[in-house]
Amino acid sequence: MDATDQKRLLREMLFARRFEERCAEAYQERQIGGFLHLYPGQEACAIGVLEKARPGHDYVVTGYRDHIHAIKSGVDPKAVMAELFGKETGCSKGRGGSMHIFDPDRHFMGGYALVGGPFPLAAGFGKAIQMRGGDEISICFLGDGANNQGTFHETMNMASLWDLPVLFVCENNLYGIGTAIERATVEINQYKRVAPYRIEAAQCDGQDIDVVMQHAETAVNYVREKRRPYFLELMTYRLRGHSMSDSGAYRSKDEVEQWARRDPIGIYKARLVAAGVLSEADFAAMDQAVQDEIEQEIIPFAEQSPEPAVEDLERYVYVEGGCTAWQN
Amino acid sequence: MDATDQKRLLREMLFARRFEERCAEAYQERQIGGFLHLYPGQEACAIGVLEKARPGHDYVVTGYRDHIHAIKSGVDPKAVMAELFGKETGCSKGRGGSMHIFDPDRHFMGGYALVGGPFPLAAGFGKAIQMRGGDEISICFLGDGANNQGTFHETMNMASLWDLPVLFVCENNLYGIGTAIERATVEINQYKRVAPYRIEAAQCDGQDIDVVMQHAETAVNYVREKRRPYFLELMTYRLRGHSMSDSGAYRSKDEVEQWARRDPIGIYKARLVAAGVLSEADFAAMDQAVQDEIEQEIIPFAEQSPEPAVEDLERYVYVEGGCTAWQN
Amino acid sequence: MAELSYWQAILRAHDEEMARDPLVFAMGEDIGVAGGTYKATTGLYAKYGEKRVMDTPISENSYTGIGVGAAMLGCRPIVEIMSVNFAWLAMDQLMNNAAKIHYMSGGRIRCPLVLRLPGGTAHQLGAQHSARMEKVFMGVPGLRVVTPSSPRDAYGLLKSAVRCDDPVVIIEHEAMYNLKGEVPDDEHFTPLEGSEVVRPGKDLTLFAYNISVHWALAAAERLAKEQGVEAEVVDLRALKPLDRTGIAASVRKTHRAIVVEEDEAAVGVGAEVIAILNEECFFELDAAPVRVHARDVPTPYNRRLEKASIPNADDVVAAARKLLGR
Amino acid sequence: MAELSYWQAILRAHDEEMARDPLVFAMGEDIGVAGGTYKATTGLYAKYGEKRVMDTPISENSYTGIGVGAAMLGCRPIVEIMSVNFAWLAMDQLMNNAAKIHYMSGGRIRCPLVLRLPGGTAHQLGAQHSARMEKVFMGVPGLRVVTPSSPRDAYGLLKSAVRCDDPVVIIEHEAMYNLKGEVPDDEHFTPLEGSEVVRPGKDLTLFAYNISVHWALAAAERLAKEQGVEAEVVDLRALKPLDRTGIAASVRKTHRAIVVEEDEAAVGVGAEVIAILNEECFFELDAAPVRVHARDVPTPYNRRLEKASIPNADDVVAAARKLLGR
Ligand SMILES: Cc1ncc(C[n+]2csc(CCOP(=O)(O)OP(=O)(O)O)c2C)c(N)n1
Ligand SMILES: Cc1ncc(C[n+]2csc(CCOP(=O)(O)OP(=O)(O)O)c2C)c(N)n1
Ligand SMILES: [Mg+2]
Ligand SMILES: [Mg+2]
Repeated sequence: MDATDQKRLLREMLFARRFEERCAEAYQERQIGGFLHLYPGQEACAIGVLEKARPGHDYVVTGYRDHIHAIKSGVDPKAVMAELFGKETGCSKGRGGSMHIFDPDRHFMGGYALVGGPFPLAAGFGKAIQMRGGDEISICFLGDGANNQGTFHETMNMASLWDLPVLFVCENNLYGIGTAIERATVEINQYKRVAPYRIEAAQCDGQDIDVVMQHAETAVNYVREKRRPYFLELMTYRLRGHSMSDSGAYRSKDEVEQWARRDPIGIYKARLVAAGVLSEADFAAMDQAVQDEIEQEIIPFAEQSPEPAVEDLERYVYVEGGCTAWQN
Repeated sequence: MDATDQKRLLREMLFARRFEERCAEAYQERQIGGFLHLYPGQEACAIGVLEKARPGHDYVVTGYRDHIHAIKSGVDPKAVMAELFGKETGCSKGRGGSMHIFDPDRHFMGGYALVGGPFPLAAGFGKAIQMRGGDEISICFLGDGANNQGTFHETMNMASLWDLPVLFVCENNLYGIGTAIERATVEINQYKRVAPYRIEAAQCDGQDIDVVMQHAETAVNYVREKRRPYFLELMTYRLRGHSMSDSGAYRSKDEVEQWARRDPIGIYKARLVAAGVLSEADFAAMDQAVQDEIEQEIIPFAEQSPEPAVEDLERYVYVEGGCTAWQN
Repeated sequence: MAELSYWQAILRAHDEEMARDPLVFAMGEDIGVAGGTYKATTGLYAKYGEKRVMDTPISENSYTGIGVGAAMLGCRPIVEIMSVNFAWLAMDQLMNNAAKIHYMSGGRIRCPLVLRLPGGTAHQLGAQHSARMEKVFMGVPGLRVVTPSSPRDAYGLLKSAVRCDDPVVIIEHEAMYNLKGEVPDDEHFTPLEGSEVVRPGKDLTLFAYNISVHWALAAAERLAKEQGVEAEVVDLRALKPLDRTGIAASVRKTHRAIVVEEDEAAVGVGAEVIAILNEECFFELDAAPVRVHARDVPTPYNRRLEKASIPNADDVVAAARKLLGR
Repeated sequence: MAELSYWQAILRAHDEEMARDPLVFAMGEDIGVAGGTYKATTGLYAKYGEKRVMDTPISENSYTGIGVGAAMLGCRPIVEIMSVNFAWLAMDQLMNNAAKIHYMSGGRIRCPLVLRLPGGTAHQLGAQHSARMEKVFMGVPGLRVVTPSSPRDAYGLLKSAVRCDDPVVIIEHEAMYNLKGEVPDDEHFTPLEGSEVVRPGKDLTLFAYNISVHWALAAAERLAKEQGVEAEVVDLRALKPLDRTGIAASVRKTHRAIVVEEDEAAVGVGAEVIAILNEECFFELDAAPVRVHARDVPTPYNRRLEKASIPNADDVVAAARKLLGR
């Protein structure tokens, strides 16, 4: 990876961080409503894995903590922010909200609020790819808590049985809301849980994007070539609460601080600085540029976009003319 | 085990066989309706395992193929047959039928028609036992197909996490209706599927009751003493169709014949004869006695018992006075 | 015009749609090698192979969800759940995902899933294998719900459902798979909306759907013969959306209505039809509309109790006579 | 008499029942260490320990089933599912087992399970986190369904539910947990059957439950002030079984009825109440009964659309004026 790409990657992570922080502010100001789940601390996961996949070609699906997965898939950040603001220009036309980001043009298939719900959907994408005969793969990002849902077990079995090209990425951040992983799950090493499905699996550090990319490359290539599922566990941590309403009382200050020292942006920046790819000043400028983009382009777009018309409330329940379109 | 017990065991298996065969006849004569799932070929499983448990003390639950589990738990065979005949004297008062045999007095907790449904119930019994502080254990018998249901995964995790005293017995008869195990399940060795839940597990021959009892003893003792779950897989085969409406076309004659040679009754009888515990004539007499009991006591009881009164149709939807009983 | 049984009609619709469109596929327990519990997929496995006629593990929620996912990418999955009772296991993927994805995505994603559900009270199958769940599916925005009363509609509704861009739930009936009826030889499509007057009449309307259409028709026959009463029988057929216009039109003519449903009454089709009549043509009603329905009990095994738990043509006749004061 | 919030009232009921009976236990996601998403179990973990206040994995169907199994052996589990939408995952254990076990066993086994379900449209939670599912539970024989509109009833219904030998579903409302109200200091029990006239009147009846009681009361207030109309407000409270007698009695007095529900209309509480009115006192109705209800859409995220998707007091006033011709 050359210096240009390295700087781009760092910028992408920084952008993700600033984007999410700005969302938190907008939430405080009540410009964003509902449940808002932010990504700080986990940036290397989505960005590192998708760097090695083919966003816009491969199909991506995840849970409610979905902004960055969408953006790295190529969804316009303006359309994501507008969605959070509930605007008609949002990628889900203001109907979805933070937990339901969609952009089929970029093969970003959502954005789901029920834990464990995306497992079968991802396998379904794999099934469709298999039937159509393309070289796409399906990529499913979910948390550690999701693996306790019955859909995990059922889907792993079928994905393996039917040779579905699905990369399951588990972002193990050690908690499901306020419940520590060891209080909810017997086997805390998630990648060990797929052995009975004979699914290839690996575990790695999720804070160092180079490590993530290295493992992601193996995983993506495996799925793309072997047309078989793969399970990749990334050890990570969220630096903020589960959602905006989380007090965080269940984690010790110590623990949070320790993980903050392993901030994926900090790690990668230090590496690039040490390697002479970029200076502290470059980084500050990059940060400024990112923040300017957010403040001057993204937020104004979201703010100034129109809300959906109340008359349109009942649109999109059914596909318009969807019962008869085939006749034409 | 002394000769008396050995003969008793052989008689129990023979009784189970004849009971089920008689059910099939009654079904043809339309005295029994609904779905009827019979047990021939698998007798050593329920009888061998429960021989080493404490029927009437330990709690037992299973699926729809439940007559013999109930009878070995101490449910009166007359009440089972009457249930199949839909009579008021049936153990579920004619409301349940073949798939829903219940007898809480014998701690036989059912009889369920949905595949995988009993897993959580069994864990719930374990939870109740744990709260009350007794030395009972909960025993759950299910098939290989049931292990693909999400409840398997969810329940194994919680049973292990919470130290619930549950013995899961998997009767692996290689098919779920007409679907061969390898066409539905990646890991065909079911006992290997519980490794990620850190549940102690074993697999053994389910056709030789001595082998079953030996493994069951270990399993039951483990659960009773350690107050932890255990998973025991018994390799077995049903000699008849899945239910009375099954054509059986999905299995080769060869395969069925091979397994018929491993008939649990044949194996055990041969062993007892070889050991001089019983003669061929004794066996014939035993068989006659079993058939006489069925024809002269059980069937007449079922036939002559009254049907439920149609006026009682709406009884048992709610517990009578169940909303206010505590006030008295 | 061929005489086909209900299952043969369903099979023919599968076969035609699969032959036409390589993205149509079927999945469910024992539908492949075994040909389906009610034979509705017999022979398809041999013809289309295991990738398009998929025997699934016993994992209702996730294979339904796999259908949803495949539909989102343009496939046309026909998912069978062996008995409607097992659909309780698949509600998550169906209600939370299939029904809502088009709306949540602002209309950007479609989910043309077809879910086939054998249901109803068959023959002493007991409380966990006898159920009518149409009201559950009708209650949730985003799904379409249809239910054929004849081989013709079993064929035509499945054809239309496969072509429709919305998720469609088809509720079949376990006691009707061997029912025979005329099915036109030409390809045809039964609309997914609207009801059908299957017997015109002027004295009262019997609203029915699925198996209860047959009870209503038998009752109408007897009412004509024995009482000189001309009952109109309306097959509701599409339960979501319900045909408000057609429902009201019939009662504007007959001024009296009975809804015949195999289901328990509470929050059911009958209640909804009555509410619609109240909303659309209250002052046209000469008498209170009536529900003929199952008793509010889990289905008992015993055959006498089972029979007593669901209505029949006699109950419809009795209700009609009472309604008409004869 | 103390003023408590809805969540404090629920907490008090938990605490009293757990203190009284060692076989009462609570389970659900994040109810223990974290004290519950809506605080309704705060402090119980510290007091009763992890065996009786159980944080569960995200496994709705099976932990509900564990509750069912424990109840069958005499425990009194109070299972919380964090949001009613997730109950779609637990329907198998609830509908196939909890609701049917007493009947299927010929009355030999009881299942005194309590299921607590925060529901409703809160604040822009979107299509997968905003739902009213009471009609789903009401449709199935064997369950009891209640829904408190006040802290007093939130306390009293949970107390009664824990003591009841049947499975009881309690539908709470996410937007009401901070609602304050008087709760008598003495232990008391709200009956699991029957409705309550929360405001007497003579000109029309507003039937409501859960949050819609507040819209109905606000509307009644305005109707009295602005129109001189005396609306009776009936809190249905117990949805299964529904209070047929009480429903009919009110309308025999007022002759006009509106059902106010946050839910979509189709096969809902409103439809059932109207069917009951038709069956019980059709000729007492001076006008067609009316449903005020949510629009038939998955709940949109945008706050204006969200608001437009559910009814409010204004809609009730408008419906009443229309009904009364003013
Ligand atoms: C089916 C379902 N159950 C419960 C919830 C509530 N819930 C939302 S997020 C969450 C924790 C999920 O943890 P994990 O999968 O580890 O994801 P993380 O948020 O840590 O990324 C829970 C319990 C839900 N949204 N859906
Ligand atoms: C939830 C559910 N899905 C499907 C069925 C239909 N069904 C009944 S038995 C069965 C096969 C079960 O196989 P297995 O668990 O191996 O038990 P076996 O009959 O072989 O003992 C199936 C699919 C059901 N009863 N319940
Ligand atoms: Mg997590
Ligand atoms: Mg089997």
